[in-house]
This record gives sequence, structure tokens and C-alpha cells, in this order.
Amino acid sequence: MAKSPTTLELAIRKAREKKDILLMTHIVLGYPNFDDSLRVVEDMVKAGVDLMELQIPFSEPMADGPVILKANSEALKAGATVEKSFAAAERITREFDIPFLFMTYYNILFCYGVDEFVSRCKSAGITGCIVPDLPPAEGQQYLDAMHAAGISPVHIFTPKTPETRMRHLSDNSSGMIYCVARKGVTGKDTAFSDDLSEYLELCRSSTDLPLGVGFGVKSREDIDFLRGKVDIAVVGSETIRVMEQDGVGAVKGFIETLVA
Amino acid sequence: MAKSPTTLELAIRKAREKKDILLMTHIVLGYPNFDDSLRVVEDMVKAGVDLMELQIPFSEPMADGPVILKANSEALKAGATVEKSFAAAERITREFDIPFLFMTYYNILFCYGVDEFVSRCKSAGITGCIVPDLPPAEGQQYLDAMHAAGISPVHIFTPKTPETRMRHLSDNSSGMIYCVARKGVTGKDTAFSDDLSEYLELCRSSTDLPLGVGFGVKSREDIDFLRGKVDIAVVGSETIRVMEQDGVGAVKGFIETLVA
Amino acid sequence: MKNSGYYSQFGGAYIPEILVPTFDELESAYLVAREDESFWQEYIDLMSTYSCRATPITRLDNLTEQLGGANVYVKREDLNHTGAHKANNVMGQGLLTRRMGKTRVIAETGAGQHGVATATMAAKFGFDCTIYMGAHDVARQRPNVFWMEQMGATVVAVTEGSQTLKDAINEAFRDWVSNMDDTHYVLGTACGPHPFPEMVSWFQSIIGIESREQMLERTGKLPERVYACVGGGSNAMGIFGGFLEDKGVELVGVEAGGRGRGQGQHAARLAYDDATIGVAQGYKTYFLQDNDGQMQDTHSVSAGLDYVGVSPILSHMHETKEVRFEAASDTEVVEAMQRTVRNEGLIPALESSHAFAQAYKEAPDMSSNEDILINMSGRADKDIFTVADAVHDPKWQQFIIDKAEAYRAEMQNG
Amino acid sequence: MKNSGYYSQFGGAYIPEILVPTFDELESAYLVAREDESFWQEYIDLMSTYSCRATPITRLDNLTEQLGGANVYVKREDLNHTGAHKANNVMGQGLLTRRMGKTRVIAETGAGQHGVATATMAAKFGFDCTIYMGAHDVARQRPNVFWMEQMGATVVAVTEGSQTLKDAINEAFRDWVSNMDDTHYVLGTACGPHPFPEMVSWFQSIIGIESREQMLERTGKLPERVYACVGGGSNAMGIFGGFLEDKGVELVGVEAGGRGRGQGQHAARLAYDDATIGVAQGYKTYFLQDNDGQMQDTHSVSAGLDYVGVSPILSHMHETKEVRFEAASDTEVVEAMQRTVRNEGLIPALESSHAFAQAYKEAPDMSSNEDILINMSGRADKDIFTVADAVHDPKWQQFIIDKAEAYRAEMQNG
Ligand SMILES: Cc1ncc(COP(=O)(O)O)c(C=O)c1O
Ligand SMILES: Cc1ncc(COP(=O)(O)O)c(C=O)c1O
Repeated sequence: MAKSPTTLELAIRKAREKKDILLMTHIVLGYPNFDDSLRVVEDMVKAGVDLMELQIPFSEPMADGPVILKANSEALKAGATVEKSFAAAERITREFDIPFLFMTYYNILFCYGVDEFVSRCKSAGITGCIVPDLPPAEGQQYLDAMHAAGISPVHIFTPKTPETRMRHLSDNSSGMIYCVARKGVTGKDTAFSDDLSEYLELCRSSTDLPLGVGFGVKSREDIDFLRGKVDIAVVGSETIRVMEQDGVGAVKGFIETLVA
Repeated sequence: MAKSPTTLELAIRKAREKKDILLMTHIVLGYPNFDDSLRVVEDMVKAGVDLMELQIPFSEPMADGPVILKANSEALKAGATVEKSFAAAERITREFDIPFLFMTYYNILFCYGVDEFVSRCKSAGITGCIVPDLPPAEGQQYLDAMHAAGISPVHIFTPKTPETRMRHLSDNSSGMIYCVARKGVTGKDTAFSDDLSEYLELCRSSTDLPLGVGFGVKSREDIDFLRGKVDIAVVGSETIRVMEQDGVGAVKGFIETLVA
Repeated sequence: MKNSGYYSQFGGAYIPEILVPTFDELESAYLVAREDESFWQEYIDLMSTYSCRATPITRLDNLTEQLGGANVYVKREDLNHTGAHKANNVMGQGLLTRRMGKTRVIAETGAGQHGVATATMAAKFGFDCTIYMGAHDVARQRPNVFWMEQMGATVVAVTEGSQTLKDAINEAFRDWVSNMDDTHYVLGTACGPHPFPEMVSWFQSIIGIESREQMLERTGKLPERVYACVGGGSNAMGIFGGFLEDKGVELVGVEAGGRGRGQGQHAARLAYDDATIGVAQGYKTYFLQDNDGQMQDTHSVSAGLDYVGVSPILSHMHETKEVRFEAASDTEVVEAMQRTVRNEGLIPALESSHAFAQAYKEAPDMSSNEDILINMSGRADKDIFTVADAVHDPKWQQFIIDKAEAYRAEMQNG
Repeated sequence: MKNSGYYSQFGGAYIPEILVPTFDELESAYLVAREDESFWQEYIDLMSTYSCRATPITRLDNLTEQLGGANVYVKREDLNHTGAHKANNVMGQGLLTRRMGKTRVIAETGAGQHGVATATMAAKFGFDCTIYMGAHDVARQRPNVFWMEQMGATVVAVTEGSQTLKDAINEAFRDWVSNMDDTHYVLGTACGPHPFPEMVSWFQSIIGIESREQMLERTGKLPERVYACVGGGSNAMGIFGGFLEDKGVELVGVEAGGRGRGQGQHAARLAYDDATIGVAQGYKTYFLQDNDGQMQDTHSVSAGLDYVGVSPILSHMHETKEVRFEAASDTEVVEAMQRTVRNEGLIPALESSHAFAQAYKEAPDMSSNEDILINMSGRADKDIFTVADAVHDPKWQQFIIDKAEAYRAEMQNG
């Protein structure tokens, strides 16, 4: 099924004209508070990040590892809500001119109302969503609303995903595909190896969409490994870890080491 | 079965010629030590006691209540043995001219050797034995040895004992019969009532042997109640209790209140 | 992976992509086993030689008389090996794990019963075993942790979130997404992504199948009502499973009423109206959550009913009114337990005591021609700390204080 | 009262005169019940509806392979209601008590298992209940005391003598001589005055009768050896009872070897030569006593085998060599328990673990055509304090210390 490229895809393709690999980062909205979230986004954009995932915190982040898990629950303890997350996203997309995606779990959409959620994404300037616990089979309403709104539903490839399913996931995605580099949850080390290259080749041949790779990407070397193989390197937990260790102000410097 | 009267029976009958009721007391040999045992015997005899039960301590005195139970285990802790008990009995019978009976449990006899035990009783000047856990059915060897040695095996009547069994017990006894005044173990209160009188009448009619009554006899009034109904009042736990409360020296005074 | 496992709107499989092939494999192993009569026979053989199935049905003679209404019968799942119905599910999944050629099992546990059962199964089958347990529960349920460790299992205290059952489930999924190749996740109740609700209910249906036959044999008829406590819903699905076609049998699910209505005070998802429909832990059902869909704290005197979600099949049966849902309060539950102990010599787990409490409320209004059947899902004698605390026994407290002194002295001397 | 109840020189009824009519009544009630087939049927019905008889037989697949000799089978008395074979005897005596029209039961208990079983039976039958327990044992076995009290029983801590089992027996007799009119003394093992050894063995023979049938059905033949631990001897008499006529079946009784030979170090009356024949607690048998006949202290890691005497029937079978007696040491026993837990998921009581220990010693020297059967008389999960102490678990100690802190704080605040 040939689809016309979405806003997200177009933005990625455009950025790729100037760079051989893009950098996407991940933050949890409201962690440690919304002011700091805004500041980190600003620093990241200034440091040269090309796209960003904004995670709306959820109490049961099943697919996340310890770092992001903790960020989720701290954000909630500090009073984060879905409404506040939308408000923050609205301000962020207004102020910064890169594509922003939401990442969250399905219950957030479900309880908000899937259609309402998607139209609110639209008005907030969000270009894509990643919902790791929503396989296409469970998400028809979501997919329909997203396609109608021109927002990209981004699905995930994994080293366990057979080729036929990759095609199925690609058919139900737009904007990009998120390839997880290994089994497991976010925030653990990944071996950047021949196996990974082979897997990425399979991903590449299974979709025409831009590919991003995440899970365990955390250094200049990792990104160099990915260069030429995929379109986007996703640094997730590592930026949160840097922020926790060295403060919000340290994030910019860290990002600069990645894109330098 | 008509038996010729034993030494014990003759002694009782003779004493009864002078008194309408006799007093029998009970001590545990070696409690609190053998010297005190001797001293208490001396005091009792001087105070006018007519017969005495000397208990050879046993670790499992199943039929005894708290006071005598404790005396048994304290005596054993203080080093009492069967040999020492015999030695003490030997000295006691030599020094004092009233009948002395052994009271103990069957295991003491069994482990010593029943025949040896009886012949040792004989040489120690003991005139009778009370073995509360040895019914005649289990004690043929004991009965034979006792009869042969002329020492009286004293059995027990209880308010639960049917008349036919009283006769059976009487047939296997000599010297006297020990009537327990009530259910239960030694050392608890007894109601001196019409029921008791009735029971004692049954005892009286079931045997020709002299009758002693024990369990809960502890005052002049109790003894007055028994006068005319039986031959012997047995004061057991109460003397030990007096000794524990007021010292070995107090026993004599207590006994004097009973026989006055 | 097919879009299956729905019970009207409830159920589904909302799982991370990486687990899709694992769930496909599990679903097909389950479906093959279900078709294969020899599998069920193997299961029955195992349960009747390793545990004591068929578990008996006991009539509560004294309480029937005291209550003065229906005849009260009890299905004795407490007599199972390891002391609860959890053994049924665990042994069934053990057989399936072996069929799938996996060598390691993981499980979540709240009260610890499911953890002990899984560790036991792993010892029996020779599997490696890791049990995830909320750190709060580890602290509360040390006796169960002790036995799991004696069985050779690794017990991981989960310090995330509310440190209770739901967090242990999340953590088990986090393990599974890393280790699915050699590992099967033995989910402990009729919840989670498809095929778990259906599969767990299938294994537990052994309770209901036996019960139906036993009641017929015993009383010549079916009981008028069947009571089961509802945590995740596995023991309830198990016993109800025997009576689904029997129109005359009313099925009553009893949830944890805790301290009464109001979020945070209880764990009643269906009997009260504090829960709403949501999707978490891989499936869609009623959850105790806020408007945003964030899960809320729950409360119950019994650690095993203290869960935010409930079997999607039961949510469905709630809507179709196939099952009536009630809630019993902490106080009623402790009273029902003590009453059962004192009058019948049975020690129902605090979880199971919810079913007893509700049955005792209703029995007096029924007639002596009617029979009720209570599922005694487990026994409480392993939960002595919880029970002693619930009944506030000062002698127990003194014993623990003395024992602690002795341990302290021992530590100082050696 | 007839001079009966002897097994060669052992047994008898050395009882206070006041109990003679009570024993006559008991003996005749027992003899009538024994003649009356409906009584046994009533007993079987009770045990299969209130407990889970027939208890299963489990094959230890993993340990059979590890030991590399005989096939190891286990009779699962641990699955009985209240967790041990004690339930069999107690329920039987409960039926007899009801037949005799008595309304109160008393019992001694050491480990607490028999006390819990009796309290349970009393709750079920509606009897008043007093349990005598050595003060030392009350302190060691608080969990069991807790449950007895929950059942409504009065637990009396016996502060006399060595404050253990034998003293509790004496104390129970002291109660009985006062209250025989309405009270039955439920003696817990195959000891004491006639008819107790025979009667208790009769009730327990249900174990052996089932076992024989089950082994035949399972393996097509009888086992070569049958192992049982021996405290008073009731579980041993129970399982042996099924195989007495079978010449090819070797019966092995395993006593508490404690810290090894020497008075005070163990409780092995028949396997070692520290015991001599005596008469105490109403019967004649081998006792651990001194030359004067004073009972001596015993030692065992398991409170339930820690007894000075032994069933007169077993003393007899020792002399006739119908039963071979062995002793297992504390260390061997704890190892055997841990091995069984870890490899098979079964938690044998420390008492039962004596039988396992001996079987594990002997199985490797047997052939794979041969079968052995171990009586698992009970489960250890109620003895967590004892087991945790035996395996020296520091986490358990820390848990108790923390729990004590919490109780202390609670006491101060309210
Ligand atoms: C004895 C017992 N009953 C009931 C439950 C609740 O689980 P479910 O609703 O799945 O039966 C538990 C959970 O731990 C339990 O241990
Ligand atoms: C589990 C268990 N096994 C064995 C025994 C020993 O008793 P017996 O030798 O009468 O079977 C006990 C006694 O408490 C026990 O609890």
C-alpha cells in the first residue's frame, strides 16, 4: 500500500539531506518537573538534536528499564498529568522547529479517548506517536485516527520480529520505524556487532520508511556504527542518566559530544 | 480367700485399740534432702503420727499433684537415688517404732528387679508398699514376692471402683486398703460430704482390711469427719506444703494440731 | 498474532512488539495442548500424584446449623500441595513449559502463594526459577520468601512503583522481554495478555469440573449458589467453570471491600464503582485508576486480593450478569475466618475468607433445601504473621520479641 | 480389666486405679468399633471429605535419578488436613469420643502437630478441648499454639519436669483422673496404656492399607523397603501396617540420632543401645532412662521424635526383627530435608526427614528394579522457626528482629 509521506517522514527526509545520520532523544515530561523538561528540550535542540520523543508518564511503563521507569514515577509523584503534558508539548512545538513525537502507553490514550487524544496531538503540533504496548491488531481506532490526522503511528521492529511481520508493521506505520537494537528493556547496554548489522539490513529491506535505532545507544562510537545503516540514532535513557548524574545543565554538553 | 494378717495389719489393729482413728503421713525421701527427711520423720513420730508413707522419688509421678510432683523432681535434682532411699528407710525403721510403707511407681521396682526390691524392703524393715500405677493384673510377680516376704501390697479404692473390683483389689492386698477420697491427683481439696460417707460405707463393706483415706485430708475437721468411718486418715501433700511454707521445724506443730 | 482473546470488550493482548512471537508460540502450544486429550490426562495424573486431586468437598455441619439456612459446602483447595489453588495453574504451565522446551520460569507474586507454587513446580521440573515480588510484600511475607529460596528460586524484591503485585508483574515482563528464548513467564492469575486469562482459567477449571460432579454425587443436585473470592480471578474462574451451563446456579464473586468504598480503601473493581475500564499489564479490563489512567493504590487485609485489575473474563461476566459481584470488608473477613476456624477446624486463607464472609451473610436467608458451595482457595496457616496481626494476638507479639532477642544475642556471640 | 495389650513382654496398662473403669469403657468402645464395619466406613468417609484421603503416592523422579539405585516413592501424609498423619488418629478417636458420649477432649503435644490436629477435631466435633504442652515446647512452637488457641482450645504450658512431651503426657493423665466422666484423652501416638498402642495403630493403618494398594497399582509389585520415622511410632505403625504379611517387604524404622550415641544426645531407643526396658507413662517398653529407672533428657533437631519411650508394638517388632531400626543424625536430617525441597518441591517435616535421610543412604545400593517407599508423615512449612534455625537463615533472623521492632513500637504507641 503506497502512502503519501507524512509530516514526520518529510521532515526526516529533509533533515537527512544535510546529515548522514540524525539524532533523536527522549525525555519524560514532567521529570523532574515541567520547567526542567522545557529547559532540557531547549538545550537539546540548541545542541543539534534532530527529533525528540516526549514521554507522557504512565504508572505502569512495562517496556521501560529502571532509568525511564523511575523518571515516570517521579514525574507522577511531582504531579504530572496528561493535561499538563499536552500543555508542555504545545509550548515546546511552538518554540522549537524540529519534529516532536509522543511516546506513551495505550492506557493514556484509552482513558483520554483515542480520537480526542489524536486530535489533541494534532493541535499540540505533535508529528508522531510511539505506543509500545499497542500492536496494530489492537489499535485500529488509533491507526484510523492517526492516519486521518496526518500524525505518524510509529511501530517497532525487534530482532525477534519475522520479516512478514515487519512488513505488516510497516504497512500500519508512517513517518518512521523504530528498531529496537536488542531484546530487553530501555537503558541497558547493547553490543554493536555483526548480528546487529544483519538485523538492520533486514529492517531496511522490509520497509521504505526511515529507520531509527534505539535501546542502548549512548556514545559517538555507537552512532558512528549506525551511520550509513539507518537514518536516526535514538539516545534515550543515557540523556536522563546524564541529567541525573550531572544536572540538567550537563545535557547540552553530552549531546554535543554525540553530534560533534 | 482368708489370709493371715500381716505385720502391717497387726500393727494397725493394735494401734487402733488405743485410738479411734490413726494418722498416716507422707513424705518424699530426699526432699529437700535426706537429712531433712530424717528430721521430719522424727518430728512426726514425736508429734504422734501412727504410720508413714515414704515415697521413693520417680521422674514421672503420674498420679501425684503439683506439691508432691515438685518434691519428687527436686529430690532427684538434689541427687536422690533408690539406693539412698533404701539406706534412709533402713535408718528410719531402726530408729522409730511405727510401721513405714514405701510409696513409689512401678518402674523403680522393675528397674531394681521386683524380687530384689521386695527383699530389700524386707531387710530395710518396710511393712508395706503402695505402687499406684501397678494394678494387680500387671503385678503378679510383685504380689507373689510381697506375700512371700510378708510385706503388705496395699491397693487403692476409688469412688470410681465398682464393688466387684474392690473385692478383687482387696483379695490382692494385705495390711490395709488405701481409699482415695475423690477423683484427681494428690494435693487438691476434697469435699467431706454425704457422698464421701456413702462411698466409704461401700469400701468398708467390700473388704475386711483396715481402711485408710487420703487425698485432700488436711485438718482436724477432716479427721473428725473420718472418725468412726475408717481406720486411718492420711495427710499427704499438706505436710509438705507446711514444710515448704514455714520450714521443716513447722511440721511438728502442724501434726500436733491434727492429733490433739 | 491474531486479534483474539476478547470477552466482549475485555481482554486482548497489549504487549511489547518483542514478545509477539513468544505469545504466538505460547498460544499455539496452549491450543495444541487443549486439543490433545493426552495433555489433560497428563495434567490430571500429575495433580493426583503430586498434589491430592480430586480435592474433597466438606460440609460445614456446625455452621450450617448455626446459620439456619442453606447447607454450606466447601471445596477444599487448601489441601492442594503448597496450600492453595495456585498449584493447579502452576503445574499445568509447568507441563506446557516442558513441552515448549524452555528451561527457566519466572513469576510475579503478591501474597507469596503463587511464588511458592511456582518455585515448587520449578524444583519438581528442574527449571531455573526467578520470582518477582514487591519489596513491600517481601517484607510482609518473609515465610513464603524463605520457602521459595529453600526451593532454589531467586527472589527479586521489586522496589519500583507501589512495590506490590502490579509492579512485580511489570518487572516479570521486563525479565521476559530479555529472556524469552529459554524462559516462560508463569502468570499467576486469570489476567494479563491473551492467552493467559483463558489458559489459567482452563487449568483452574479442574476445580469446577470436580466440584460439579462431587456435589451431584453428594446431594443429588447442583448447589444454588457458588462463592469464590476474586483477586485476579483464577480461583473464581476455576470453580465457576464447572457451572457455566447450569442456569440454576448463581455464581457470586467476592472482592476485597477493605475499609469500604472510595479509591485507595479497597480492591473491589466490580462490586464497587470506583474502577473504570482501562488497558494495562497487557490487557483491557476494569482497573482502579484515576481519570488519566494512572493506577491507584489499593487496600485489603489479604495480600492476594490486593490487585488493581481483574480477569477480563470476569469483567465480561459482570456485564452479562453471569456472575454477581459483592465485596466483603476487612472486618467481616477476619470474623468469617475466625468463625470458620473455631466452629469447623478449617483455616481459610484471608483471601478465601472473603467468599466465606459473603456466604455467611446470605445463607441464613436461604432454605434448608438449598445448598451453597464456597471455594476455599487456600489455607492461612502460612500467613501466620498476617493473621496474628489481623487478630492482634499479644502472645504472638511477645514470642516474636523474645525470638528477636535470642537472634540478636546469637549474632553478637557468633 | 483384662490383662491384655501385650506384644511379647511389651505393652500392658500400668494405670492409676481410678482410671481402670475409664480404660475398660475405652477398650470396649474400641473393640465394638473394630467389629463394626460401619464404623470404619464412617471413618473413611470422614477422612475423605474432611481430609484428603486417599493421600497420593509421589515418585521422586529427580532424586531417583540422582541416587542411581532404587525407585523412590513417597506416601504423602503431609497433604492431610493440618499437615500430618496425626489427623488420622485424631479423627478416629473423635468418632469414638462421640460414640462414648463424651464432650471434652484433652491431649498432650510435643511439636504441636498433635495438638493442632486435636484442637481441629474438637472444633469440628464441637468438643471442649485442652492441650497440654511442655513449657519449653510452647516457647519453641508458638505458631502451633497460636492455631490451637484460634481453634478455641485451651493450651496449658506444663512447667513440670523437663517441660517437654513426656511431662505433657503426665499432665494430661492428671487431668484425666479428675475429669474422666466427660473427657476422653486423645493420646497422640502408638504408646501409652492398652488399648492406645493398638487403637492408634489401627487408625493409622489407613496409611499402609492405601499404600499397599497404590504401590501395586503403580508398579505392579510391592516395594522392597518401607521407611518411616519413629517418635512414638504411630506413623511407622501406620504404614508398616499395610505390609506386615508381606515377607518380601523390609520395614525400616528411623529414629532420631541427634548428635550421635550417648545418653542425652539423641532419642534412639531401639537403633542405639542406650535404652533399657522399663515401665512409665502407663506401659512397658524401651525407655531412655538411668539404672534407677529415672527418665533422661533426649535430644533431636525435631521436636516430634524427641520422646523417651517408643511404641511397645515396635519394641516387640524390634526383638522379632520384623522391623529394622536405624538412626539418622541431626545433620543428615537437615540435609535430607533441603535436598528434598530443592530437588522435588516437597517439604518434609524434620520428623519425616529422618525417613528420607535413611532412604537416601540406602537407595544407591539397590537396583533400579527395586522400589522403596518413604512415609512423609508431615510437612515442615508450619515449623518455619525450627527449620529456619536449623538452616541458619540470616534473612529470617533479620525479618524477626524487624518485626519485633514494629511490635515494640506498636505496644508503646497504643
Ligand atoms: C489463597 C488465595 N486465594 C485467592 C487468591 C487470589 O487470586 P485469584 O483471584 O487469582 O484466585 C490468592 C492470591 O494470591 C490466594 O493466595
Ligand atoms: C510430622 C510428624 N511425624 C512424625 C512424628 C512422630 O510421631 P509418631 O512416631 O507417632 O509418628 C510427629 C510427632 O509430632 C510428627 O509431627
